[in-house]
Amino acid sequence: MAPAPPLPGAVVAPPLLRLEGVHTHIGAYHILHGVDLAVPEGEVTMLLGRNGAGKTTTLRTVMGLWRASAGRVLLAERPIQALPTPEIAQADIAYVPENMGIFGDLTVRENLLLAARRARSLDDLDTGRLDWLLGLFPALRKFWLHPAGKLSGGQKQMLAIARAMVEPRRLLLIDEPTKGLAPAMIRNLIEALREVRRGGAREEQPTTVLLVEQNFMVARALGDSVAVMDDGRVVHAGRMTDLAEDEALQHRLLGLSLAAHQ
Amino acid sequence: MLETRDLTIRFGGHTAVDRVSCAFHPGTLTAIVGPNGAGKTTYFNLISGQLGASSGQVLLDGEDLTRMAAPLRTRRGLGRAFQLTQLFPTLSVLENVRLAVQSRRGEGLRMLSVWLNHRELLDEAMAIVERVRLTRRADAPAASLPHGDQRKLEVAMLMALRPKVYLFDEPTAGMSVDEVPVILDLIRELKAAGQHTILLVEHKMDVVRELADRIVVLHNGQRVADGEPATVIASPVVQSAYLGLAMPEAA
Amino acid sequence: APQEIRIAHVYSRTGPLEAYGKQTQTGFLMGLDYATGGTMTVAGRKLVVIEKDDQGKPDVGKSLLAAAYGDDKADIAVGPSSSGVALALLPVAEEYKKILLVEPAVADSITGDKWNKYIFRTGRNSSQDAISNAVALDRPGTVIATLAQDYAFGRDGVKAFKDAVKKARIVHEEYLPTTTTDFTAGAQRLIDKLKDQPGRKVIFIIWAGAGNPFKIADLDLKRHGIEIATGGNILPAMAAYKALPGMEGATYYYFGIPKNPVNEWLVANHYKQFKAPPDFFTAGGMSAAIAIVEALKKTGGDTATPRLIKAMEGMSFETPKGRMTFRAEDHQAMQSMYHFKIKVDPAFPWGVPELVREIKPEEMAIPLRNKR
Amino acid sequence: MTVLRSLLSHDLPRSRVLAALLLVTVLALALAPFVFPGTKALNVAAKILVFIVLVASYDLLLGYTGIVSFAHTMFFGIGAYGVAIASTRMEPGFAALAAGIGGALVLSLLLALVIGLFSLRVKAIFFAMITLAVAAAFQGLASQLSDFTGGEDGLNFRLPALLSPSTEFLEEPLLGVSVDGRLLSYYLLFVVAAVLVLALLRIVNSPFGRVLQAIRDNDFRAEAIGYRLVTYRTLSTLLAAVFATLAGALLAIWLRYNGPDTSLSFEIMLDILLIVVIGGMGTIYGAVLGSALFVLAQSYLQDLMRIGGAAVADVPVLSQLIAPERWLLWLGVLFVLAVYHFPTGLVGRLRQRRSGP
Amino acid sequence: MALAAEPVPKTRFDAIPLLLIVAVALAALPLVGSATSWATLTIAGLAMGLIIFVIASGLTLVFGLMDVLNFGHGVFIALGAFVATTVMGAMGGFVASPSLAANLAAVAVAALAGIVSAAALGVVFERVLVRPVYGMHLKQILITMGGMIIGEELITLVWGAQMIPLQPPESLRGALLIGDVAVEKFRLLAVIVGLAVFVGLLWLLNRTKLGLLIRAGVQDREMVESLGYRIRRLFVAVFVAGSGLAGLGGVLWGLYQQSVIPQIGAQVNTLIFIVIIIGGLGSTLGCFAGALLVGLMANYCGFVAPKVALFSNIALMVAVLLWRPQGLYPVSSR
Ligand SMILES: Nc1ncnc2c1ncn2[C@@H]1O[C@H](COP(=O)(O)OP(=O)(O)OP(=O)(O)O)[C@@H](O)[C@H]1O
Ligand SMILES: Nc1ncnc2c1ncn2[C@@H]1O[C@H](COP(=O)(O)OP(=O)(O)OP(=O)(O)O)[C@@H](O)[C@H]1O
Ligand SMILES: [Mg+2]
Ligand SMILES: [Mg+2]
Repeated sequence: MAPAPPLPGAVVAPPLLRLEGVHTHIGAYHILHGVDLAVPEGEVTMLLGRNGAGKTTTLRTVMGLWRASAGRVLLAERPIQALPTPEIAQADIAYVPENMGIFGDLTVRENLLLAARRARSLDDLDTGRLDWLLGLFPALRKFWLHPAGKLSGGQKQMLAIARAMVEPRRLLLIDEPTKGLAPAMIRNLIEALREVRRGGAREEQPTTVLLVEQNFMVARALGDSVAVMDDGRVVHAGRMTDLAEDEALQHRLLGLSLAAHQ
Repeated sequence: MLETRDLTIRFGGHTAVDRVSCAFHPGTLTAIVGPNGAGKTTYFNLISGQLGASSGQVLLDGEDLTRMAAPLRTRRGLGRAFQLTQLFPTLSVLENVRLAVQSRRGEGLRMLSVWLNHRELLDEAMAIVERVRLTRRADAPAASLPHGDQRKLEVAMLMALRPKVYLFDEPTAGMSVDEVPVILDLIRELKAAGQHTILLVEHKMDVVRELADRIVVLHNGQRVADGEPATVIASPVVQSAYLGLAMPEAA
Repeated sequence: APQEIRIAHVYSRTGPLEAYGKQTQTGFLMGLDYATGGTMTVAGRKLVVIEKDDQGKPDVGKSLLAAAYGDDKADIAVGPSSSGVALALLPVAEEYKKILLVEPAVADSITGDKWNKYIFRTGRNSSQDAISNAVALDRPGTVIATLAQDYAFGRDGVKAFKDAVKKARIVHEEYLPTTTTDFTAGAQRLIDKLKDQPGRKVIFIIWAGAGNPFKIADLDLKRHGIEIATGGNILPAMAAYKALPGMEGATYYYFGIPKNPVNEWLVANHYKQFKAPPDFFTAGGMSAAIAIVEALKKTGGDTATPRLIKAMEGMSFETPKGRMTFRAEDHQAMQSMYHFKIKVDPAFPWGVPELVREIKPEEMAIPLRNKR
Repeated sequence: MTVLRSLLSHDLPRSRVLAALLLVTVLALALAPFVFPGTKALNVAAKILVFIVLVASYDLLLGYTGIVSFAHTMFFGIGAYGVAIASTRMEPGFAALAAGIGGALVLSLLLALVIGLFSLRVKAIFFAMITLAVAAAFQGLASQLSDFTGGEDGLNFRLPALLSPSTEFLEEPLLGVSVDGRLLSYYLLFVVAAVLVLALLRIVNSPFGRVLQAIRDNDFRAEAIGYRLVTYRTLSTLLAAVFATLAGALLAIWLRYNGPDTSLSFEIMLDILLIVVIGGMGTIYGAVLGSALFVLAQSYLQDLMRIGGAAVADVPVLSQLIAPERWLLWLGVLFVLAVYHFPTGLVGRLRQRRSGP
Repeated sequence: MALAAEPVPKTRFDAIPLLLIVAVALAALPLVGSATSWATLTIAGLAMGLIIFVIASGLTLVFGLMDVLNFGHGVFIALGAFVATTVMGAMGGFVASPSLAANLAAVAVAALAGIVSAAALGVVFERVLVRPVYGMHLKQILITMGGMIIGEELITLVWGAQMIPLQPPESLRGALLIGDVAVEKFRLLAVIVGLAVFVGLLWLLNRTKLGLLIRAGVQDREMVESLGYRIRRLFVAVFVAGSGLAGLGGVLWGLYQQSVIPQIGAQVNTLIFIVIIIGGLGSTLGCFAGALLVGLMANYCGFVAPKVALFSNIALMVAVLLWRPQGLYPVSSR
């Protein structure tokens, strides 16, 4: 399947993050076969695709956790594919990995404290922002001083998301955040991401989001633009609204059938 | 029949499962739902023996399993698929499944025969691998599978155990939409066979609505609702605490 | 044509006793040089030394000695540094029917119950050590407590010492694990045992290897009038003696003590070569070399084992320690020991043992322990 | 071919080079008395045989079950002391040998049982450290019980006449080698070692062996599919102990001596660990290649350095570095480089190259 | 903080192990019998415990934070001790001087040199040996052992194989008499140093983000980097700190032993491993408690039943682990 050209006029905002012909190998395996992807500034971009399509690999390549063997990764037009991971992160990116990356031995509080790069102690944190987060995910407040490893699956997921949002960031990369979350929490999450993108009262700037998601309902509710991957390539890129309306396209790209979701 | 009586576990001051009494009958599928941290996984852990109860009992066909170690419970017929995938990462997909088959057949202690000569185990394992559509990956190490395939392997190991009671903990989480039906079909088949007791933790309400004969709702470790799917879903506690619908500002 | 005479020297070139092994080797080579008058030949036959490193491991030593006798066709062997290795070597000498001249391993059983007729020893044995010390300390009215390592070596040493003490009274034996690093507990027990005793009070220490038992002196033993006594040691270890001026004991060798031409040659040449005095084991190595050359001279260069044994039994020879004699019964070299008293001299970084009295071989009744 | 296949329990080398190396090693060991004459060479070959069994038994524990234990030399020592003590206390003969080995096996099994059960109570890393201390304590005990064990000095003993070097079977040397008790001992060692290694190969390739690997990978999951850790871990510990004990007995038979440094020292434990890693964990074949290489290096490095040292005798620092006294330095360097460059061991590395079946 | 308005109660400080030390000391009193003997033993044991603590603290720090099992720890101890012999040798005047200040200056310079050289060796160790094997215990054990062999040999090459005397300066020798209780002066110095190290470490670990970061880095290094921290540098820093502490410990130990041999580090290896296991593998407080217990037990056993002293450490370890399978102060989930 040839990659579908971006729809004309699709890019409204200039891309904050751009991947150009990115190839990634893991050991002897060639996983990404030339990914082209643009994440417009100030939008939520959904990255969809079947299991094994290479979504996680794409995010990890952006973070420098796996190295692109060819192609470029540009953040605000600056190539970052050769930088070490900490420097990529310091370019104001937050990342929620697929496996959540919780520090199980540390308490919830310590996990959050670490995510706040600028804070030396919790007193340095923006209390308003913290209150807002803990309001979204009350379980974290409840288990504030517990080792994070003891949390339930969903609670860990909340912590991972909260950690990425504890300070404002320019770009958020999130890998399957709704996995394991109860419906009420998914609602809260959608709410939070919308707020973050808006660059609401607390934000210094709007945050751009690149979100990997399996749940199409969530994708539709949140996404501004969308890219669909298959077999290590981006096979479709465009506006979310267009994809949401075109059931045939959904079926072709994602294997969605009406039976599989409400 | 699987039964729990006043099953309770406390971690320090926190009661994660609080006096839950419930009976589950063969041929039925019960969905266990509840908010994150409600105690669903912990409840499973108590049933399958990963955790020891603070008080209460677990009974299977009248036999008290409460003090029994996990492997023995497995042999009594309690099978479990985990929420956070648990595989043998360096072993191949086929070997993961084969080990489960071997355990069920009680052949783990043979030291003087060569495993490759036990064809029947291999064939049976291969059949299961095919059923979860992992044939193409049969020889790949489990660690190299993408997340969705790992979930399928997790389920495949449970199938290989052929237990009396199946405990599924969010089997489809992180699985892409086109793969979900593979798992759901498997569960449907099990249910249709009629003699298995199936417990399913799942956050996808459409799945629950379609598959479940009965829904048990856990909240703060307690059983707060139990019954027909339609009635339970409509109940206020599920609508507000779980689905979050009663909060108008969150719509 | 006269062939060469091959001498294997098995010693700890590496391993925990590396420093000792090196001294023996130096002394041995110097001894050959001295005894052959620099020609390295005896009766026209050239002496060749084959070095083997037992690493302080008995099994390695055993295999090396067998290889030396078997593969390298050594006529005679010298060594090793540690008693454990020596005991493993004894049957090899018997198997190959070749002489093993033990130097400097000290265990009594080497010339005792584990002995066979191919074994000679120039080094002193534990009994000689213990008995000479007993002779040095044994006075009426003296009260002695012993402090030793809790294993066979320590217990044997104390036993030999006790057997030799006739006039003094032994009131306590303290054994501590070989790994002891904190000696406070042992010291406190000794103090409690000794402090109320009448007369001269001495703690006699037999200690080899790690740990520094002389630290017990730091506990201010003087306030109870308790003295410490011990035998000689290598020079670096005698640094600890600086804190114990006036301490008495008996030593096997200290370069400043024996007055004879051999020792004078050794000290002078050692200074010349190494800018340092010869140490404890250097003298032993030299004695072993002299013994071999003297024996070969007696046989006229014949290396046939029976002839060598015959030549060596009862043979006397001049060493840096004066005249030694291989006792015919157990092939142990009878030799002088030296009763010393420590003096602190700022010119030396160690406590200097000053000769009180040479204890002649005749004065020590060294028991025969082999079953011949 | 099928015979070989079932002899090797279907676990073929899976690499031409590996197969060739194994063949060379086995042939060299089989023909050692004839091809490499001399006392030292034969001693080295015998040591290799003993280490192959010892290391393979440890591989069962470490490579296949994932248990890190520093107490393995304890069992090795028990085997060696069993033979040594029985042979000194009883009339030297096969009865003494049998009694010694039998007694040693019983003691080893008991200790292994205790240790195996303890391993379930504490975490892996704690277990490793505890075994370290236990091994040290055992060594202390062996030295304390000097009436039995000969203490630090160890025990020299005699063997049944059939196995002692003074027994000559042929008047004339065969192919330049005298056919005596020593030669017989060597071949006894060779045959026993071969049988033991093949037995271990069978065990690790049995259904039981596969469970051990599963436990190594994820013990939580193994329990959840019905394997009891207690049973499998303990059995693995027991088996490893039995094989190590037998290796110890072989060592004692060969050396006709045993002492704490010879069979109990931490240094030997370290050698075992290193050989397993160099050879390749969880392969058994690694034990064969690793032992051969390591023992050779250990035995001949010093000789090699003597030659090298003579060549650079005038270069100031270098000559000191290459002096034979410093052979351990270079062994240490080899040690580090091996761990570095063969992360999967020699066998793993050779198999990666996928050269033929 | 307002935020933690209704947090679930935090686990309280666990004083039982510290009380245990007191209990052991009190229980020993009737066994020892005489009060002066008891006091001598107790004071000496506590001081010895603190020396052991300094030696072991680096190891437990490196293990607790970085999950690296450094079997080569002994080499840093040996290096510290050998450097001290050189420095003290060069400062002969200060050492021999009757003035306490001059004496202490010599010891301080020696300690500093010991720390610096061990730390420098630590950099090399971390770069060359440990870095490739983070996360792999077995390989860490092997490679650090290899490093230890190399280090010991190099030390032998530089300083020779023979024992080198290391006499503490004049005013630190001998004992102070308090009544009939003799307290070695050197042990008093060790107490001061040990306590300073202990307090310093606790502060660093509990009052700064550093400890957190490194613990997190061990669990999921990628994640810490993804949060924007250069964990590499921190790891080096911790390893170097651990090595430096070992160097300091080596200086103290050498001065205590009054002589130094290349195997000095290897000789204490088992002892310090036992101490950090008792403490809980990685806990500084645990290491402290464990070291004091070991120091005391060695003296009490040595006095009451010397035969038992050989096994007292191991018995203590087994007893502690039967009571608390993860040591006195468990470091969670390891
Ligand atoms: N460590 C690895 N070794 C080998 N192959 C890998 C590894 N990790 C991932 N892969 C392969 O890379 C491909 C892409 O995987 P990736 O995890 O990026 O997919 P994904 O789109 O995130 O899938 P999912 O929705 O299941 O998370 C898969 O085919 C997978 O098998
Ligand atoms: N070992 C433990 N120690 C302390 N608390 C625990 C432990 N295990 C679980 N908990 C707590 O018990 C509660 C129930 O957890 P559980 O994993 O059963 O939730 P769950 O219903 O499965 O949630 P989710 O839908 O998020 O998976 C959680 O609050 C969790 O923090
Ligand atoms: Mg993914
Ligand atoms: Mg759960």
